[in-house]
Amino acid sequence: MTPLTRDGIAARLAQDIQDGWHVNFGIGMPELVANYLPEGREILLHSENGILGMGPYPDEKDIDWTLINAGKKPITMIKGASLFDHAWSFGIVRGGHLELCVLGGYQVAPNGDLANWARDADDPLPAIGGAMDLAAGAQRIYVMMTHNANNGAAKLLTSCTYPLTGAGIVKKVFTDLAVIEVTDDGFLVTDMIPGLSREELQARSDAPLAFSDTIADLTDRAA
Amino acid sequence: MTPLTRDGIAARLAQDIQDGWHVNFGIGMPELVANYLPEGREILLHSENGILGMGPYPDEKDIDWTLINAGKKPITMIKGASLFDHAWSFGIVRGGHLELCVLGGYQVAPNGDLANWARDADDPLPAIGGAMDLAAGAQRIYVMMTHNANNGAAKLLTSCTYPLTGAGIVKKVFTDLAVIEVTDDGFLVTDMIPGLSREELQARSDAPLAFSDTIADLTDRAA
Amino acid sequence: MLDRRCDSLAQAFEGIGDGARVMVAGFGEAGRPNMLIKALLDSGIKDIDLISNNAGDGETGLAALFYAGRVRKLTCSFPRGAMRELAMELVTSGRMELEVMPQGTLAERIRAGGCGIPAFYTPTSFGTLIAEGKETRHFNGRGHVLETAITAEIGLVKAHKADRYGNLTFENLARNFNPLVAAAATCTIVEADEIVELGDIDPNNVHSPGIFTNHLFTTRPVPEDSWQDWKETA
Amino acid sequence: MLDRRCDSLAQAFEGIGDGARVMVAGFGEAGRPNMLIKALLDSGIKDIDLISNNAGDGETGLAALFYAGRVRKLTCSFPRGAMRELAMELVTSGRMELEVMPQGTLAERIRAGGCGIPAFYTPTSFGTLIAEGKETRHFNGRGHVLETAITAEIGLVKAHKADRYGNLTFENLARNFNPLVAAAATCTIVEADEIVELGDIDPNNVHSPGIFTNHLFTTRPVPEDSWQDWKETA
Repeated sequence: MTPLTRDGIAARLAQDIQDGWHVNFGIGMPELVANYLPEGREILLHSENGILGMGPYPDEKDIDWTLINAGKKPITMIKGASLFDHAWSFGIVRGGHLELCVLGGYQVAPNGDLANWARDADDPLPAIGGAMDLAAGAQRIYVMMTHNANNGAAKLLTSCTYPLTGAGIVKKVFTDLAVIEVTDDGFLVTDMIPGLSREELQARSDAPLAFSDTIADLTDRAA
Repeated sequence: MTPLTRDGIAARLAQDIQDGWHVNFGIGMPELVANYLPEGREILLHSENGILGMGPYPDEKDIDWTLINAGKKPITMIKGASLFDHAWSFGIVRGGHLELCVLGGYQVAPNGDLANWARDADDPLPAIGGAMDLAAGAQRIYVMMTHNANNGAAKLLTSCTYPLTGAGIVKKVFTDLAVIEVTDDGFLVTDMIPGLSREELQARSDAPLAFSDTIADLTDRAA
Repeated sequence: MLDRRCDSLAQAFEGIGDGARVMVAGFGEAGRPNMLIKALLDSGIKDIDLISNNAGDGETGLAALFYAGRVRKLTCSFPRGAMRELAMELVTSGRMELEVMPQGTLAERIRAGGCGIPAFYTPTSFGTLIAEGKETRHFNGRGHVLETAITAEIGLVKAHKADRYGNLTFENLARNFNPLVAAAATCTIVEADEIVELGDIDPNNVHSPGIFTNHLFTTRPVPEDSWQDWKETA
Repeated sequence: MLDRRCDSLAQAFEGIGDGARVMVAGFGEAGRPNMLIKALLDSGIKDIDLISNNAGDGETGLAALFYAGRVRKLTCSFPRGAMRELAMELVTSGRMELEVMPQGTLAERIRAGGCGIPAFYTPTSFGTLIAEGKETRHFNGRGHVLETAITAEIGLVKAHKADRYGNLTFENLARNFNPLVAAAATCTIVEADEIVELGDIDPNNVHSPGIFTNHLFTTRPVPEDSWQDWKETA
């Protein structure tokens, strides 16, 4: 059994992004998804600092520091991009106009709760950024994360123990081991990597998992 | 005694507009003031449908129906004009950014209440437009009106009987007979037309009038 | 492919039933989507819950919706104009409901609808008849009125230039309510003077980003005498 | 004459006392008014009640205000960056108060401040730690949090082009908080890459109308090594 790499998770997630969607990739691991958008689909990338139609990172020589994304990395604009101020940008987010937002995650619960901004409620320097607005506003939230923390701790929990980013907002979780939908009845596994048993996946998860009738091979559609 | 014409009132009022102010002239009589702005003062005109820097009415041949004011009359733009949507336009109004708004009036009370949008609280077709926002938002409200209604009824009342446009917002009233400041102690007359006695002016007003130590000649600074 | 361009005006209104809430942008005739208003008239949709700053003028354009008896409720700031007598008759006979509010409150309620703000406080109208029965509250010693967001199933918008992503620009005072309506409607239908290539609109000067546009048409003039077609079918 | 151009940076900050509430626009380094931040540092104003989305980076620019011990309170969405350790020390030692909120809430609160909206409801943060102790209310079955407007005595803004009326344009993602801060501050001080003639900016593409600008300067680069001048005077 070989868990997916971060790029592998990104490539698999990218398959679930439909033609014509406007999408925000959260800072960090979700940014990788931009590299794997399926050919033939026109997908517009939003960055909450004020752009729709973000293009790939520029060559070093073309860097323009008025063109940065929410992670403060240099970007380019595609033809047909649009720019706006922070109020309109978060109007787009909060108003439910983005078809999808992909966020990283520390913990996800079967009720769709997501914790991804703080491991400690008493952090003297809490850093929220735009994640809570994206969590509250996008039409769909997909979470991209390793199935377990570095110390092996489960991230699919019966309820989140870290402070929430948003309550009841996650639709799908993409990990290095599986794809898990968040349904009214809780977690439903739809894709798994080959060589991993349902029991093993359950053992690596804290919350109970249900399994769909046919489980897709996670590596089939991952890079 | 010759009461001021509408243009005379406009010309007198224009004297009280300072260099550098951003001003909105309400639909109707206040629009005349734009014709009498004192030379040497740079005054920017706002119209609530989305412009700062409105210029004079165009020649017939230059009419462009994307250039209209709040009264739907054709306008021009001065150099240095700016255009914006209705949300920003009323953000400018409500946010207290306009130094002055001049409104017409049916009735004004010594506490600064203004009635200018409806003569009947039960009008089945009430038409508010932008006047209430201007009344609530501009830094100063000057009212421009004839001192008495066509039937002779007083318009300076101890309290307004018509539905209010705004409560406690009028700073000055310019009529065909006088200029009246609204102070914490009520109406204070500062200018009068020659040949009119204080008693006559009081007789034409319902609310009590105080008179400033020196009364200016209203016609001195009117066209 | 992300392409908002459409061919069929009739198709744009498909699936919209009687009683639909429809928001129409424009101020006076500036930025008024007359071709789309005609298509709405032609669609036969009745009992429209109409949101528009003005009630129209003359007997064509927006006013034709009232003459055709299609409007169940009008939400606006200024229900006057040349069809004032008709509006009076519709309202006093109970055939049309009317909700009037200050223009800035209407604009901000639509802006709130597009931006995911369900309610806000405004100083406008505090202490007046308009605020009667509304929830009020003091902030910094000043009275304010609670107002809620307005959204709609359909928004009709008139743009100057557009590209196939739905990015829009507006011309002069024809901007007015247009970007607000574009954002606040679930299905935003746009007519533009001109549809240009991607990249022809400077990203810095897009007035309404494409994400708000659903269907895009090029404006064609509506023959003056066609506005009364409804009379034959009414 | 309506002319916002100024010569003296020191004059722009005259009359501003210790404890002033200062709003600084920009996101990361894009649209960050570094020349004005340096002037604020040079002004010697202490106990600043600072509103800025980020806390700055490195030891220059915004970060220098923290190193110089000038900030009594920071209101932001993301107090990280290269001076994280310093921020941690200032907060845990009680020398600086910190108010952190979601970025969209910060933007909307500033926008509300400029537009005369004293308070609004947002779905963001409902059900989270951030909403604890805040007033909440359900609209359409969904929980929302009441948030109030943010204004400031001073706003520092970085524009691309400006004219003497104070009309501004911004370049690309350097727009961000700039138009919001321009509107929300009582005294808005602007530095622009270029001051152009009246009429050189297309009225359709003004990003911040002149009415929000109080003092206007042309940007001059701040020498890297001058940021630590405060050390000599501290």
